[in-house]
This record gives sequence, structure tokens and C-alpha cells, in this order.
Amino acid sequence: MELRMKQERLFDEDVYTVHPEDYRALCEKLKAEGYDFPRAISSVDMGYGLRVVLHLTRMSDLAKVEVRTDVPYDDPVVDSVTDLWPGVEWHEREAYDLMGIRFRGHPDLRRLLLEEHWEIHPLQKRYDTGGYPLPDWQPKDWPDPAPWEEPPPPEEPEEKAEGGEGE
Amino acid sequence: MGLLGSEERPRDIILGTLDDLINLARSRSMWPLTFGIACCAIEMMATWDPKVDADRFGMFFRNTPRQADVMIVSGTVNKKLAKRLRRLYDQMAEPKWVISMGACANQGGPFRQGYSVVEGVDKIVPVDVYIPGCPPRPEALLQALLLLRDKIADRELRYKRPREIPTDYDVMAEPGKDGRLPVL
Amino acid sequence: MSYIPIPEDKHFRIKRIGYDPGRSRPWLERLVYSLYVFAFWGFVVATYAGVPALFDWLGWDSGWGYVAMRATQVVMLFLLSAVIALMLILALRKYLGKVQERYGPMHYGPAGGIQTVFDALKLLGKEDFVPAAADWLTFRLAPAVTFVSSFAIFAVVPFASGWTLAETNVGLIYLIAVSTLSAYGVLLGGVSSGNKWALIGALRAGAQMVSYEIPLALVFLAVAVWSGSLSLGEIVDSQMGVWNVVPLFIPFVLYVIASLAELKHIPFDFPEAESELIAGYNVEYSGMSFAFFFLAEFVELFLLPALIVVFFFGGWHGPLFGLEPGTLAAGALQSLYFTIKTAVWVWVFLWIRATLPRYRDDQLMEFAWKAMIPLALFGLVLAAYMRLIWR
Amino acid sequence: MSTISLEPVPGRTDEMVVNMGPQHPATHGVLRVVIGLEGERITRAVPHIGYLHRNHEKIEEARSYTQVIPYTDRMDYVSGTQNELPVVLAVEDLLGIEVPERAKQIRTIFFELFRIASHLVWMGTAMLDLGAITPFLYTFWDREIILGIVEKTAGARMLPNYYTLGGVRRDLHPDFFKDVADFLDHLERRMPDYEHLVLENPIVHARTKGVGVLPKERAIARGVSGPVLRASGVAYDVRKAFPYDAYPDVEFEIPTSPDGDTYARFWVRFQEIYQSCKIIRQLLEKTPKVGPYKGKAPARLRVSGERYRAVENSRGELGVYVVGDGTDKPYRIKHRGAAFGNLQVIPDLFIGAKFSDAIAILSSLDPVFGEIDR
Repeated sequence: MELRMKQERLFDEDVYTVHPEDYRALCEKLKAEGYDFPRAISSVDMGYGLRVVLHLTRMSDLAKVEVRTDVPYDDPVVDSVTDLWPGVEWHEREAYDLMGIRFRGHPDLRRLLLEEHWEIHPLQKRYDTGGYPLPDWQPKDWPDPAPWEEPPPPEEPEEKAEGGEGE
Repeated sequence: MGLLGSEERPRDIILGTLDDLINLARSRSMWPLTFGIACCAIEMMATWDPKVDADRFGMFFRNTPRQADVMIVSGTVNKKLAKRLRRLYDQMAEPKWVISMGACANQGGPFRQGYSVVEGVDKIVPVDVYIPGCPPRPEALLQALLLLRDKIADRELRYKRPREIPTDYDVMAEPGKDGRLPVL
Repeated sequence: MSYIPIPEDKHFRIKRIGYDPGRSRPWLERLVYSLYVFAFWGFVVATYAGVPALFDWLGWDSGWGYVAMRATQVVMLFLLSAVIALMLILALRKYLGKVQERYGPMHYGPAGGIQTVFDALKLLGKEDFVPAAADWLTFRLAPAVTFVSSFAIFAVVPFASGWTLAETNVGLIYLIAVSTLSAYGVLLGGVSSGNKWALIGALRAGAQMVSYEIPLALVFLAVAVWSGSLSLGEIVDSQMGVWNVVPLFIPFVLYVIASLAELKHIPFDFPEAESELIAGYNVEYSGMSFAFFFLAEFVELFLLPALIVVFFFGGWHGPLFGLEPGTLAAGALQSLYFTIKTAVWVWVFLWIRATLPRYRDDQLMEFAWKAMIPLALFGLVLAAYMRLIWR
Repeated sequence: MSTISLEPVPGRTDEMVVNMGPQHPATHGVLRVVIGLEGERITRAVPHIGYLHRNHEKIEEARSYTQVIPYTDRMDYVSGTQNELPVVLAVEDLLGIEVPERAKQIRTIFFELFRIASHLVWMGTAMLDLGAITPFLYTFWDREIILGIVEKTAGARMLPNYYTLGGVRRDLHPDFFKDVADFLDHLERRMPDYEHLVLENPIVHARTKGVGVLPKERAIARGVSGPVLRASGVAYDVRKAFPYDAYPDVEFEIPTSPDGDTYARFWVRFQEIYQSCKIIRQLLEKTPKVGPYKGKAPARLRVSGERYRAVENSRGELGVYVVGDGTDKPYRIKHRGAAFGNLQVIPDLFIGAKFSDAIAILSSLDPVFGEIDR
């Protein structure tokens, strides 16, 4: 199956940006390739959606990869990879707790750091440092082309490639 | 703290002298609770190390709150911990004192504006001595303990202790729940 | 006592704050703590020689007068046990200080000498309450049971020739019965607290008791066989020539290990394992009830080394310099020997406390059942055989 | 695995559920573990963290990069400057800042000094958990010397805020080299005593050998790093794998043990102290007495791009993921705590162990909650 993804090289690691539905398939492929050490799962609020960044290392030759996938605010669901790497269990719980990304298939998706009855996911940009909603916050439009698609060739200046950075 | 738990200073000569004696003993035998929270806990442990050695003044740690006299709040108290901290304070047997160690326990410190941090432990328990610093040096903690000793032993000071225990649990509520503003 | 010298680091200019060299006076420490040992000795002399002499002088030496005399002695011993606890807690803290390159209590009283008096007074004025989940009667009873069972050992300890509160011919059996009771106090206190940590501590105390009591009893038996008596006084008498530690070396080692277990002392302090069970069985006790547990612990820390001395190190025996045995001077000298020997053994126990980590509870049980009981049986048989040959 | 209730389960009287922490002397801070016990044997263990969650990541988004550095100090508060390095390295990568060779060497010396300090604290607290009080006092006394050296140069004892973009904040104190050499001599005199007290102690053997075995594959899959991973036989050390600062220029070994038990974790930490001494001695030879201590960093930072950088701190791989948006404040900063990964193995190691073993296992994991809860 052709995975909807984009590959680039940043410093010393390969970065795959992948469609959320293909995230799990790519992870299985990487696991088969021998990436056995889960370093971390980071989560970023991109302004238009939430991004999951999975950092992996292969112990045999110390190759590093990053897997990124973006999900929209209204349905922030990706597949859990806890069964592939048990070590991401708490990282996924933390991403759920602080950023609000839900991991489908996680064995125990509870809040990790905050208490169970909290209603907010405080690392999202719609909240200020104190956890209170920012009055003038608006989500941005979904980037076009999507993050996992190859950016258009640079000779078309009117197509503005949104890098996904907030201001 | 009076002899039998009363807040008024006994006027009787005999009872007053006995009260002074008991309070002298209390001030000379303050056992802190083993409760390290954050960075300051390491400096709290360093206060009992051979260099500073607070055991010279008759202080050593007790693990259970029932047998402890002083609670040293050594670090940032967040909203999840606040309920437990309050419960530990309630479990301690009277008379009991609280030392707020470090900027975080005093008012939230560098994490003051954060969503999960209680801005000062005095919103949860009554505090006797505050120590500035991030983290305070062991010497500062020892000085605070000696100040507390003098406060307990001094017959003028010890009845000036603020006894109203905070009951405002709003500081432990999470933000944004019903649009309530944080208690400052 | 040798200890690692305190490094006054010249390179790093580490200064002790609040440290006034004038306050640390080693000669004063030695003076104060030797005075404590002599005060203890004086207390013993007053109890065992002074009180009977006083009643003799008053003419109250029969009937109710005799009962009153014994009661006075018991009260004196109660005061003595409080003094022992205060002294030993202080000694422990000062000795830990020595081992750990620091000073220990030194600011209150001469060389920190009245630190524990302040501690006791503070505990007296501390709130003492029964938790809602606790069983009131048992909770209140447990410290008393623990203390009384430790205190009752005093009855048979001979401080000098004839200086025993109750010179009975079943002293060893009495000892076994009484010392087992102290585990009951711990069990009652732990179970009645309504606290899970206390419950675990109590269960550990029970499990520990069944493992060390059997080798302890077998050691008592070996001592009885070798000495030919169950009375502690006669056991000491029989060590006139050579101390029991030589013929009964295996029982002696087992007895020290079992004493550590009975004391709930550091390699075997499972019932109150500070870093595991917070405070173990006494986790819910505060104020004076806690002080009684503390008192019992430190009275035992005196009594079990004293029993080691009685059984294996010749009790009160020592050179009398021509004094007639049975006189006051001889008794005083004998009790001084006894005190000094006991102090040495207390020091050994404190040394162990300052040095060793803790075993796991099942390791003690395994050791007790698989190694100590066979060894104790072997020691018993050996003692019987040697008695047949040499006596 | 889900949460255990502290209420008794109807019909199950053989199991007792105890709540260990957040105030428990052996949890090294504010960990809470709910433990199901059958007698002394642990049947279930659910760790709860977050009692020291103080919104590092959110509050650092409102601070500039130079203001972030003192916040990172407060993560792994036992090992001081070690926490500052990942952020500094990541931002230096993104901005392309050149760091002078001497500054790198100074950073590395401090890094290893704090590793010794942290392992000394671990040694003391681990022995305290096993019931011996005295080693704790000895190791804290030695740690005070390190803190004295750090204080002379950096100005603060524990959390010195010393590294900065392009180097370090201040030049070394004139006494620095002599002090460090003296300290190493002193430590090498003390280390045999420590080995005697800890590694060669038969009671420690009885308590730790064969207890809490973490197999190699499980350790890797669980994302465990640092001494815990190396004690399971994996020679993964960020200092060798992805070298940074002056580590390419020094010679040292990665101590590993095939056993994976609690004793192996103790042993690996001891060997790391020796290796740290070796590294510092080499660097004391190499580092020039005078020279530049700071490279040229732009006055106004305009950081854009994303970077994950990791260092090997006392507990394992301490990583940071920085997302810059072209301003001087991070758009998102994610810390990967080393002990956070290590603590996940609590259910693996606790279940089936005795309760006393659990204490020894926990002390061999050496958690620090500033880093775990952030």
C-alpha cells in the first residue's frame, strides 16, 4: 500500500510526515526495519491542528527517525503504537493529558500528570499560561497542501507553502 | 500554643511557668516531617548533612505525621498535591508548625503564573516562617528553624501566631471549569 | 572508641555555620557521658542496697513492710528504665554523630546532655489521640503491654551477687514467657491502629517472633544444661572460673543474632522498617503512647545486652580486691562490673545500628529456620556432651 | 492495566491494597504507587505521577530562550547544569552558533562533576532505603565539596544556571583546577570505603542480587535509558552514540552488566563515578587555563525550525524537542525526562517481587520527580 507521506532529512535524522490514517502502518514498517528504542512522543499545537511527533532510534546502528502526523482539533485521534513499543505508553498518556490527542487502542488512556476531573488540555494554544481560554484565539485554516504532501515546486510564487509555524 | 491547647496565655504563676517549660521543651525538640517535594528537598536533606547538621539542635526526621512537629514545605505545591499536603497537615498532632521553604512554597516562585501551581502554600496551611531563595541554602533553612525555635520559646511571640487555618479550597480547583478566576 | 575524624576541609574552606569550636568540647562530652554511666550505677546501688537498708533501718522488714520495700524497688526500677531510655537515645544520637562525621546533639545542656529530657517533655505535651479507624481499648493497651513486657525482664536480672528483684529458680522460663509478650504489644498496636502500614508491621512482627523465639529457647536450654540451673543468679555463679562464652560459643553467636531480632534492631528491624513501612506498627501513635513504645525499645536495648552479659560474660564477676562477697562494697563493685560489661555490649549494638543495612523479612525467617535452629540444636547437644565429660 | 481502587474488592480477602506515597520516605519525592499485596508479595502496582507537575512546558513558551535555561535547571534538580545542555545544544544547532573548544571542555567538566554529585546522592538515598543511615551522611559530605567548587565559579550551589548559548556564563575561578584535582584525589580515597559499604556488603548482596531483573529486550522496548539500560546489557550511551561537547576528545568506557538486576544497576552507577573521574582528569590536562569561554551568540535570537537534542544525564537520555517560530521564544518545547522513561518499568519490576524488594528496585531506578512530572 502506498503510504501518504513525505520524507525529508533534518540534521541527523530522517523525518517522515504522514497522514494520520497511515501513521500506524508506517510505524509497523519502521518497527520491522528494526527501530526498537522509543525515545519520546512530542505533541505540538500547530495552530490548525495537533501534531504528534514520535522519535525512534535503532539500537544496532543508531539511526534516528521522527514520525510526524497532524490531526484536526475537532477529531484528534491517531492509532496507538503501545503494542509495538511498550515504552510509549506514558508518553501517549502525557500527550493525551496535556495536548488532548486521543490514541485509539491505548490500553489505559487516562490523564497522567493532571487529575482525572480536569476538563482542559492546557498545552493547547487556545489557553494562556494559567489555563484560561484566550478570548481572541481562532484556529487557522488547514494548510494546503497538507503537511504530508510534497510542497509544490518553488516556481509558483502565488501558492504560499504554509510551513505550519504559528506566529 | 498553651499548655492544654488553649489559645490564651495562662495567667497563673505555676501554670504559666509550666507552660514556659513545656514550650521550652517544644522549641528544643522540633521533629520535622520527612516530606520532600522538589528541589528544596535536596537542600533540606543537606541541612542534616555533616556540614550543617541540624541534629545538633535536636531535630531529626520522623516519617509519620503523627509524630512530627514541623512540616517543611520544600518545593512547589501543585493543585494535585495540595489536597494531600493539607491532609498531611491535618494528620499531624498538635502543636504543629509549618515552614515554607523557597520561592515556590512562598508564592509560586518562577512557576507562579502556571495552570497547575498553587501560588503559595499559605493558601492551604498556616505558615510560621517563610524562607526566600530558589532554592534556599541549608544555612537559610537552619536559620529558619532557629527562628521558629525562638518563636516557640518566646512567651510574647508564641501567642501572636495566626491561628486561622485557610479553608478556601478554590486554589486547588482547576482553571476554566466554570469560568472562575484564580484566587490570588 | 575510634571514629573517622571529621574532615575540616582546608582546600574548600567548608565552614560549619553556627559552629562554635568552643561548644564542641570532647573532654566535656567524655565527662558528661561517664557521669551518666556512674549515675546509672548509683541508681542501681540505691535500688538494690539502699532501699533494703532504708527499710531495715526503719524496721519495716517483714510482712507488709517487705511488700512495700519491693514496691519501692519496682518504682525505682521504673524511674531507672526512664533514665536508661533517655540516656540510650542520647547515646545513640551522639554515637551516630561520631560515626557519621558530625556532632549530634550538642547545644542543649552540657554537650547536649539534656536533649532527650526536652524530647520527653515535648512528647508529654503533645496531642495524643486515637484515630477514628482504630480500636480504642486495644490501641491504648498496646503501648502498655509492650512496655510492661520489657520492664518485667528487670525482675530476674542479677545486677550483683544477690541483687535480684525476684530470685526465682525458673528465671529462664520466666524470661521466655515475658519476652514473647513484647511481640504481642507490637501485634496489638499494629492491628488495632486501623492503618495498613501498621498492619503489615504487626504481621511482620508476628512472623519474626515465630522465627527467632525457637532458637532463642534452644540457646536458653543450652545455657541451662551447661550451668545446671534455670536461675539467672546460679547461671552467673557457675561462671566463676571461665565465662560461658568459651564453651558455649555457638549458642552465644545465635543469641546475639536472636537478640537483634527480638530488639527489632537494624538488620532485622522489619516491623518498623522506617524506609519501607513509614514507621511500621507505631505509625498512628503520637505523644506519650509513642513515647512508651520508644521507652520499651530502649529499655530492651539495655536489657538484652545485659542478658548477654549474664549468660555468656560472667555477669557481675570481676576482681574484688579482697572485698568480702555479700557486703555493700563488694555488691557495688560487682554491679559496676556488670554496668561496664553491659555498656560495652550496648555499644556493639549501637555500632551495628550505625553500620548495617536491613535484611528482607523472609531472609531472617529462612535463616532462622534453616540455619539457626539446627545450629542451636547442635549447640545444645554439644553443651550436654561437654557437661557429661567435664562436670 | 487500569487503576486499582483502594476500596476492598468484595470476595477478595487475600489481597490488601496499600497506597505508597506521595509522602513516603522511599519514593524519593512525590511518587505514588498503589500496590496490591498478598502477604508480602506484590500482585499489582499502578504508579501515579504528576504531584510535582509545574507546567514547565507551558510556562517556557512564554519565556525567551535564555530565560528557559534556569527553568530547565529545576527539572533534574539533583544534577544541576546537566539539564541546561539539551536546550543550549538544540538552539545552537538551529542558530548555527560556534562554541569555542575551551567552553566545550568547561561544560563537560561541569557535566561530569554533576554526574558524580548525582550518583553520590543516589548512593546515599539508596542505602537509606535499604536501612543504612550512615552512607547517606558520607556521600552528602562529599557532594558538598562539589557544590562548593560549582559555587565558586558559577555563583550558585545547586541550580547554577551556568551554561548559555555559545559557551558558559562566566570564566572559571582561578582555584578551579586545583580544587577539582583535590576533590578527585579525595573522592578516590573515599571510593574504596563506599565500595566496602555498598557493593561488597553481604546484606546488600542479599537484598539486590537477582531482584527486579529487567531483560535486555524489555528494557529497550520500554524506552529505558541510562544506567538502568546499561545494567541490562545495552551499551547505549548518548555520550558515545551522539557525542556532544568535548566527549569525542576524551577516552572513557561504557560500563555494562549483563545481569539486569538491582545489584547490576548499583554496580553500573559505581563504575560511572570512576569513568567520570577519568574524564575529568583528562579534561583538566587538556583545558587551557585561560582562553575564551563563550562564543558569539546573536543579541536577538530568531530561532526557527525544529530540533530534538539529547544528552546523557545522570539518569539517562535527557532530550528536548524545540520548535521555533522565528521569534526569541520557543513555540513549543518538550522535555523528555530520562527518569520518566525509566519509571515506566515499575509494573514490570514490582509485580511478583516482595514489598521490601520494591523499595530496593525503586531506589535503583533513581527517579527525580522534577524531571518526571516537569
